[in-house]
Amino acid sequence: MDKSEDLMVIIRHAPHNSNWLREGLDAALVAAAFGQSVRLLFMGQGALALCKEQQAGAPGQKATLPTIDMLEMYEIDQLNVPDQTLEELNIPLASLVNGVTPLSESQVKALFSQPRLIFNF
Amino acid sequence: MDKSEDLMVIIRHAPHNSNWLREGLDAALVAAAFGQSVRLLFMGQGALALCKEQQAGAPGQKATLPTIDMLEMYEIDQLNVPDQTLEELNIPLASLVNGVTPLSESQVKALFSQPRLIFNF
Amino acid sequence: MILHILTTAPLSDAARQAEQAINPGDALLLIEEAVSAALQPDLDCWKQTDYPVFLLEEDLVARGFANAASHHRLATVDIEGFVQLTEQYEQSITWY
Amino acid sequence: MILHILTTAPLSDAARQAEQAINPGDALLLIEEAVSAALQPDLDCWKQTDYPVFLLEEDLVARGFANAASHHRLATVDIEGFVQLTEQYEQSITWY
Amino acid sequence: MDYGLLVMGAPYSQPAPHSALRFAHAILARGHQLAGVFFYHDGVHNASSLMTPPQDELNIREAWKALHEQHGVPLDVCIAAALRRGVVSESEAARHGYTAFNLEAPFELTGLGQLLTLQQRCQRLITFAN
Amino acid sequence: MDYGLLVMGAPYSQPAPHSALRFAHAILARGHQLAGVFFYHDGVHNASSLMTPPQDELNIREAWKALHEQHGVPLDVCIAAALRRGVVSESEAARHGYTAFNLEAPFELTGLGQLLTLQQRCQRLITFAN
Repeated sequence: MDKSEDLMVIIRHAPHNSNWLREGLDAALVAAAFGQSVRLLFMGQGALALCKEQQAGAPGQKATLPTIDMLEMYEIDQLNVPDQTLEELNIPLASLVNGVTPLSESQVKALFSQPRLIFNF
Repeated sequence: MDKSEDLMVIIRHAPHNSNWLREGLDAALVAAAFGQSVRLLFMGQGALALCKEQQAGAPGQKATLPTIDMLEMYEIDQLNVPDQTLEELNIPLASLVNGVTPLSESQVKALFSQPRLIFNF
Repeated sequence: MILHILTTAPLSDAARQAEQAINPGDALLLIEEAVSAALQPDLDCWKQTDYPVFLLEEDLVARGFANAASHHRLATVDIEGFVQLTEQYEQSITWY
Repeated sequence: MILHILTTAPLSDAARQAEQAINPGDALLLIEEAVSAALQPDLDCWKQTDYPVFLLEEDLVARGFANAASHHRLATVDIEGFVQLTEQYEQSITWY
Repeated sequence: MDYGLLVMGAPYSQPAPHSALRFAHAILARGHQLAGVFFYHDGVHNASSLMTPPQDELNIREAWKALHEQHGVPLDVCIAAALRRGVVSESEAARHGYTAFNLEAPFELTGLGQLLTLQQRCQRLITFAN
Repeated sequence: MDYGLLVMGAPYSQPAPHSALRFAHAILARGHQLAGVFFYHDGVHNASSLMTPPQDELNIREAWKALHEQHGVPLDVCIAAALRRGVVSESEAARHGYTAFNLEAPFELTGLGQLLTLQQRCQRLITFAN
C-alpha cells in the first residue's frame, strides 16, 4: 500500500447485470495502455466480478473472466476487495480469482486519502 | 376494499429520478381510457410522487403533480400507500395530496390476493 | 396465486417490496442479480415456509454460484422450469 | 480532501459504499434521489461530526422536501454552492 | 397457452431483454404460443437498427427479428417511449422532418393501448425489467 | 478553473444529464472554463439526433448543442459505448453499411483515451451518473 498509483478504478456492479462492469474495466485497461499505473477496488456487488466459477450468461451476455485475466497483461496487479464486502456477500476469498488482496476498513479509507484520479463505476 | 378493480398499477419510483413514474402513470391513464377500473399502489420511493410540495426539476424534468391531479378526471380514485412506506420514508400523510388511503400490512397483502391484472412500475 | 419474479439483490428496495406483496401459496423465483441470494443461506426467504423459493439455474451458472446453491441445498429451476412455474401460477409480477 | 457526491437514496448500496470511502475532512453532497435524506433527521449522516453534509437546494425544491430540510435545520447549498464545493475540494467522487 | 412478453430493459445495459429472449425460446419449445412482445420504457432500444455490438457478440435486435421470422411473433414498440429515446420509424421521421430513421419492420411503433390488447389476448403476460 | 464533465446517464430515463447541464451553466456563470464533456455508458444517448421529446419539453441534445455553440465546449462521445447502443456517426454508418446515422456535429465519436486526456487537461473532473 506504500506506492500510490496514478489512477484508482472502483468497480461496484456485478457481471451480467449491466455494462457498468465491462465499461469500468475498459476504462482501467485504456488508462493502463496510456501508461498510467492503475489500482482496482471491487466494492459491493462488484466483487462478484472476481468469482472464478462465473461463465457466459444469457444470449448476448459475454463472460467477464477473460477480461479479468487480461488485467495482469496490462500490469494491473492491485486487485482489492474490502473485508466488509466479502462478509456481506458471504463469499470466501478462495472462491475468487488469484491475486485478490482483501482490505480492512481503515485500509479502504486510506485508499481514498491519497491524491490521485478516481473513476467510480 | 370490497370492490376489485380490473387493474392495479404499482408505482415504486420517485419523481425526477427516471421515466418509470411517468410511464407507469401513463399506463394507468391509458387503461382507464380503455374503460378499465384502475387502482394505484404507491410503494417505497414511489410514494414521493404524492408529495404535494413537489415542483418541476432540472432542465428537461417536468413536474409530476399535474399528472397526479389528472387521475381523478380518469376516475382513478383509489390511491394507496402502505403504512410501512410512510413510516420508512418518514412522511406524514398530511404532506401528501388529498385522497390517499394508507394501508396496513395485511391490507397490502390482500390487494395481491385478488385475481386481476397487475402492472409493476 | 402469484409467481413473484425478483431480479434484484436480496436487500434491495424491490426485494423488500416483493416481501410486502407475497402471500402464503404464492411462489418466489429469483433471477438475474437476485440469484446472489444463493450465497446467503441465512436470508429470511430461505428460512420461511409460507411459499416456495426457486433460483434460476442458468443465471446461477453464469455468475458462478451454482455450487453454492447446491451446497446449501437451495431449490433451483432451469429456464424450462421457469416456464412451468408460469403455467402453474395464473399471474406473475416482476420486481425490479 | 474529497467531495463525495451521492445520487441515491440513504439506504442504497451506493450510500453504504460512500460511507466506507469517506474520511474526516471530506464532505458529502446529496443530490437527486439522495435528497430524500432530508425527510430522515435520524440518519447516521446527520448525527456524525467527522465531515459536513449538504443537500442540493434545487433537487430538494423539485421533490417537495425543502420545508422538511429547513424544519430539521439541515445544511443546503444551491447549484452555485455545489460549484463552490468543487472549487474547495480538489477531488470529487460520484456515488450512484 | 398464449403468452405475451413485456420487455422494459435496454439490451447490453440491462439483463431484462437477454432473459426475455431466452424465456421466449423456452415457451415456444414447450409448445406454447407467443402472441406478442411489447417493448416499453428503455426496452424500446431493442428495436434500434443502428445497434452495433462488436462482431463476436450477438446482435439482440437480429435475435428478436429471427423470432418474428420463424414464429410470426409481433414486435410492438411503444411510440411515446420510443420517440423520447430517439427510436423513430420512417413515417415518424418524415413527420418530424428527419432524413434518418432507426426502427423498421418487423418492429412496429404503436400506442400503449396495444399492451392492454396483448394482455387481454394472452393467458399469461410476463414482464422482464430492471 | 478548467472543468471537465463525465456524463453517464441517458436523458429523461436518468437525472444525471439534467443535473450535469445545470451544473455546466453554473460553472460558466462563476467564470470557470468548461474544457469538455465526455459521454460514456448510457450517457451516449444524449447525442442522438433522433431524440424527440414532446414539443413542450426541453430537447436535451439541443441544450448540449447550445452549450457548444455559445461556449465552444467539445462534446465527445465514447465510440465503443455509442455503437453498442445504436448511436452512430455518418462515417461509422458508412463503415457498417447503414444508410442512416443519428450522431452529428458538434457531437464527436472518440475513444476512451479522450476521457483521460480531458482529465489531464482539467483541474476538476465531475461525474454525473445514475
